[in-house]
Amino acid sequence: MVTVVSGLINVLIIAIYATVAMMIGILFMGIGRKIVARVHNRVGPPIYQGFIDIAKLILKKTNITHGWIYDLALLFSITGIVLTILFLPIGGVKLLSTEGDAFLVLYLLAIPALGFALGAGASGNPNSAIGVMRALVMMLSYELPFVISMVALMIYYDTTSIAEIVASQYGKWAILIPPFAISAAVADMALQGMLMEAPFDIPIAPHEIASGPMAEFGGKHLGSLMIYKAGTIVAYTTLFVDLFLGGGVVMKGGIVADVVNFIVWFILIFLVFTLSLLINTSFPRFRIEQAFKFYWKYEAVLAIIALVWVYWMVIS
Amino acid sequence: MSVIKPLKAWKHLLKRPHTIRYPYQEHVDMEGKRLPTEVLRGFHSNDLEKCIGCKMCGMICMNDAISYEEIPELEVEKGKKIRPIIDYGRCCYCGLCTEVCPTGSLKLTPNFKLIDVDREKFRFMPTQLNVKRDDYMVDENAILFSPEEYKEKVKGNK
Amino acid sequence: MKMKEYELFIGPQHPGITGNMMYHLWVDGDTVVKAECNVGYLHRGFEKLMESRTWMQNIPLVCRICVPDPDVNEMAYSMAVERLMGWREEVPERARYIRTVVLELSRIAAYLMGIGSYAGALGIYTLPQWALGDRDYIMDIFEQLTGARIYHIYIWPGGVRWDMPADLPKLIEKTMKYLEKRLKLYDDVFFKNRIFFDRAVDIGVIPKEKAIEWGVTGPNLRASGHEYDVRRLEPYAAYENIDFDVIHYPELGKFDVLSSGGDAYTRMLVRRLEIEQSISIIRQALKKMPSGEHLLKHPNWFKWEVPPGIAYERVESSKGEYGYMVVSDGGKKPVRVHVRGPSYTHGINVAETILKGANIADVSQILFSLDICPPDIER
Amino acid sequence: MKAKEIIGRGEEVHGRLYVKVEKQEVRELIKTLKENKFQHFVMLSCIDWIDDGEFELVYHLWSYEYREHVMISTRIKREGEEMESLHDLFPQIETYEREIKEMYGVNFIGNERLTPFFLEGWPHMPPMRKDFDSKKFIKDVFESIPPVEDEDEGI
Amino acid sequence: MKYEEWSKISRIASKKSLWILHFCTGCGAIEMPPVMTSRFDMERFGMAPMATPRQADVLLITGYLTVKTLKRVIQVYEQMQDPKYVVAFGSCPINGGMYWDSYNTINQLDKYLPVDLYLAGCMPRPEGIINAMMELMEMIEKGEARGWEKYRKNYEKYKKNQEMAFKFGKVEE
Repeated sequence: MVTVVSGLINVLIIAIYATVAMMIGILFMGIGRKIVARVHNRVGPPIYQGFIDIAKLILKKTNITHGWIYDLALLFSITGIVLTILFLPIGGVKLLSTEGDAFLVLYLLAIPALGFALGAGASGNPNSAIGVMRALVMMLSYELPFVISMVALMIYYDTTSIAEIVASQYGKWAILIPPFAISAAVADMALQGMLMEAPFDIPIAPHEIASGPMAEFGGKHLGSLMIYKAGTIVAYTTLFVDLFLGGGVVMKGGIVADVVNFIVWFILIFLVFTLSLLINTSFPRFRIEQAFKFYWKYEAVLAIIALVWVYWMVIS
Repeated sequence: MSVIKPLKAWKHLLKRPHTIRYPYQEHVDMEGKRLPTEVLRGFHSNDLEKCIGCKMCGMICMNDAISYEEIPELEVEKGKKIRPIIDYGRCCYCGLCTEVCPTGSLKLTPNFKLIDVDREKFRFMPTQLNVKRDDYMVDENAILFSPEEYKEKVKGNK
Repeated sequence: MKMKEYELFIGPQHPGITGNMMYHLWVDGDTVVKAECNVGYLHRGFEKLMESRTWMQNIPLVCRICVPDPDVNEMAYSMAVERLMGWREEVPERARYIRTVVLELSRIAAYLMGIGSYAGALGIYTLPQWALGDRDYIMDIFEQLTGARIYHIYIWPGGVRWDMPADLPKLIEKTMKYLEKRLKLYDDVFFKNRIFFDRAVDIGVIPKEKAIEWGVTGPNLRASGHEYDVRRLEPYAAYENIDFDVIHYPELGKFDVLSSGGDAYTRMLVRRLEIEQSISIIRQALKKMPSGEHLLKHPNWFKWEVPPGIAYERVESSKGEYGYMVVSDGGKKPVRVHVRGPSYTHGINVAETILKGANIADVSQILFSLDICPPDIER
Repeated sequence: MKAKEIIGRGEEVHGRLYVKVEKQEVRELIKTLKENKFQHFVMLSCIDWIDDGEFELVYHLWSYEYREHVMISTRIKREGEEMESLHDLFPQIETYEREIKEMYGVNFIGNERLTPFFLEGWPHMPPMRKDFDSKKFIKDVFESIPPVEDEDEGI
Repeated sequence: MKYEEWSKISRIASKKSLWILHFCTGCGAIEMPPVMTSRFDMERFGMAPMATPRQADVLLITGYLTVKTLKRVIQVYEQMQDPKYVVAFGSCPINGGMYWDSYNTINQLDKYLPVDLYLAGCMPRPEGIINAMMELMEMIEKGEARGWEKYRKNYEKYKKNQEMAFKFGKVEE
């Protein structure tokens, strides 16, 4: 009986945990549009614009579907994103993080993109077919440098659990160690690709392929897609903060420490997200093969250099 | 060909944006002069006493935007009792009718706000509207310049 | 393994198209194999309407042909009518200078819109927001000078409709200073941006030897290396006694020459540098502007008969050479007015040839770099 | 006028050289001009002289070196006379000919792309001809379409 | 939560985030960029230009409509999802504007599409456009903008009119 109750409590915590993360993501979309507007020398929408947009889309009267694959693909990507968030410790709170979940998170990175591609492919719009092809090539290209920099981290802290990495960074953030500064830069560029911010917003380029895969999404589908986008914002920035900025763990101890850690984590992911947005405002878009060359030539080399340096540090 | 220079765009974060918060703030040009100016070609205003119903404006208008209507209770010494009705579904605000008007009674005012659901509302007889700047404009005493008066104003400073 | 070619419609409703036209692309993988242009969405039959209107009634109609750069139409039509009436030398001096200022302001506004939409096609949304926001200051100048923001109906045969108010030169000077400060920021953010160089060099190349034969004119011709500008070849308004240099391919001022010319990169730089030329032209025109009459005496508009003849006048617009052929048989209405829109050749023949072999991602960039204005094509 | 020496005939009208030639000589004339530095083909216009019952095709050429403009004009009958296509001299002539075929109904032999250009599915006679009355056309096509009223206004 | 509150919330939500379709149908589209960009910034009302009809709520008919554009406008209008609104700019959609005697432009937009709002001005100014958008928002909140219901109810009449326009009247003429 007790285990059932504690199990239910656990489920409740996890549910709250995920919805809070999603709400922060939607809030960040509103704040992000405000920051981008300020750089554009204009006023920009109110902060809560993200909530209004999603509410409007979900409350649309008609809903055009292109078959059940098109509908379920979106659930596929939203579950993928929620799962990724659950595996990432937020502010030191370790939920489902166990041994070996670094590789699991890498695998989970792929699921939402595939779900997104499945839905877009089923919609039968030629623009979204091209967009899907580009999204998959993008995913392929930013995975390599990101994996190499994660391997470097795992070698240094000789563990494969993100929670371990966060714990062992308690005093000294990983980014302060010289080789990890390089791999942090590489991971930040990969983060730019994951969040589809310029110069890597090639799959959803409105001017070239009429917002690519999202061309056919409307109404409720677009609403759930925006929730998925909010999820990606929180998930990927948290992943970066956990790996390189110590996951926001500043104090140890009871409830007060948890609250402080949560606030520090919130500030850190906000800074990382703002940096990626500001890069978005000042660079045009790459072509898909230029982006691929950028990742596999410059980024991969830098990542390997950091890996070798870390390996040399670990041996000596 | 640099990657650092584009980051200069970020200094706009500290500056105040130059957006005009329109309904709540006046549209002002660089020197603080309120727009639209008196010269703007907006809706017509017609002084029914000075107008003699000569139909010159109807003849010059290539869009057939001007039709005429008899007003019986107008007491007028010369000319006919018909006054122009302007259809803003045809008018292109070019102002040729005001240039041709012999008595100078037909003028263009800077008023431009007319939004409606029903098409018929866009066809009305312009009277001597004491053109109160519409409610979005704060300045009540709208100086009403016709193109001729505007020329005198400008000629003064040759 | 030959991929099955499939067709892609860059249709009338598409953010990557300049205005209302459609390109039918046959795509093999990522490269365009064949492109076909389909226009006619904005065809109002201007020339048919002009044949049923008197000479003065055509002025409000004429300025509605090319929307981003409307003063060019009024100027070309007015010059053609002046040529037929024999007023060519009698146009007052002050009117010539005011016309030069109006044309250059309209050119700056059109270039700012062209650069803004091109940068939007490349994916940086900061520059369109800045460029179109700064273009609005020029609209404020036009409103106080001519009484309307876009369609000015200001340049009439024989001069200009009203004189320039006394306080306007001060406002123009202030706006020009503001624009110069902004242009430096545009350079840092976009024109000296590494990714603009990666994306735009050697894309959509118009070779120098073929440029004239294809009928390319204006900034696109100068970007291919020819130093031809109608303001220099056939000076009109007050361009004789204003010195400006014609920007063309090899000399790109402070920007380094990175390509063989004629590509999207050079076209945008030519437009960017011509804004500075226009600013200096406006300053000289304002300084040298004499006082005096601003409009010739018009005959009665209802009984105005232009002597018979055929006249062709050309004006340098931001899109290229804008020409008006006006034929009159001595009646109250023109027999035929034929408008040579510069985008007529750029939009159809030139675009279809240089789109072959381009990447899909670059299609909208090439179209924006040619600065095609669909109403020019179908009037 | 340098162009006058090259061609030998034509009179100066409003600062432009205006040459009247027969239908067959046009190709010859344009080719000679093209060799002598008149490389910019400005445009091809068609004027409908309904009283003389003829179309006037005007080929405009401009030379960047001599800064001169030449108008080569030929007259063809309004009904049924055809003109040979010159699109091999300049590529853009093909588009001008398409437009004139659609607007005036002049057929150009040798131009294989005379498909409808601006107007889609236009069943009537070419609209730019002077005997096409657009006001009457408007009355019986667009005015005759009834407006859509709602039976029960307030829902 | 009864139906009224729920539909009121959906109306307020759709009022505060109107997404406009990026489709410049006529010459009035030149006054849209100043409204969309930094000088007048319609995004502070939550309005944003959208690339595809699926995502858009408002279709702006900016000025005259040729028959060829009318075909594409109707295709795009039918792809948009309810509730959708049509705003007509300038004098041309009201009664033909300057091109009333042109053989290729339609005179009254009302015969082919349900129009929610007209806006005067031969090319309305950015202030006029923002006034119209504020007016449209109030109409949406009060529930008066029912163009899309009218289109559903009189679908055959609209279709018949559109067909006559596409065939330029009777074919045998």
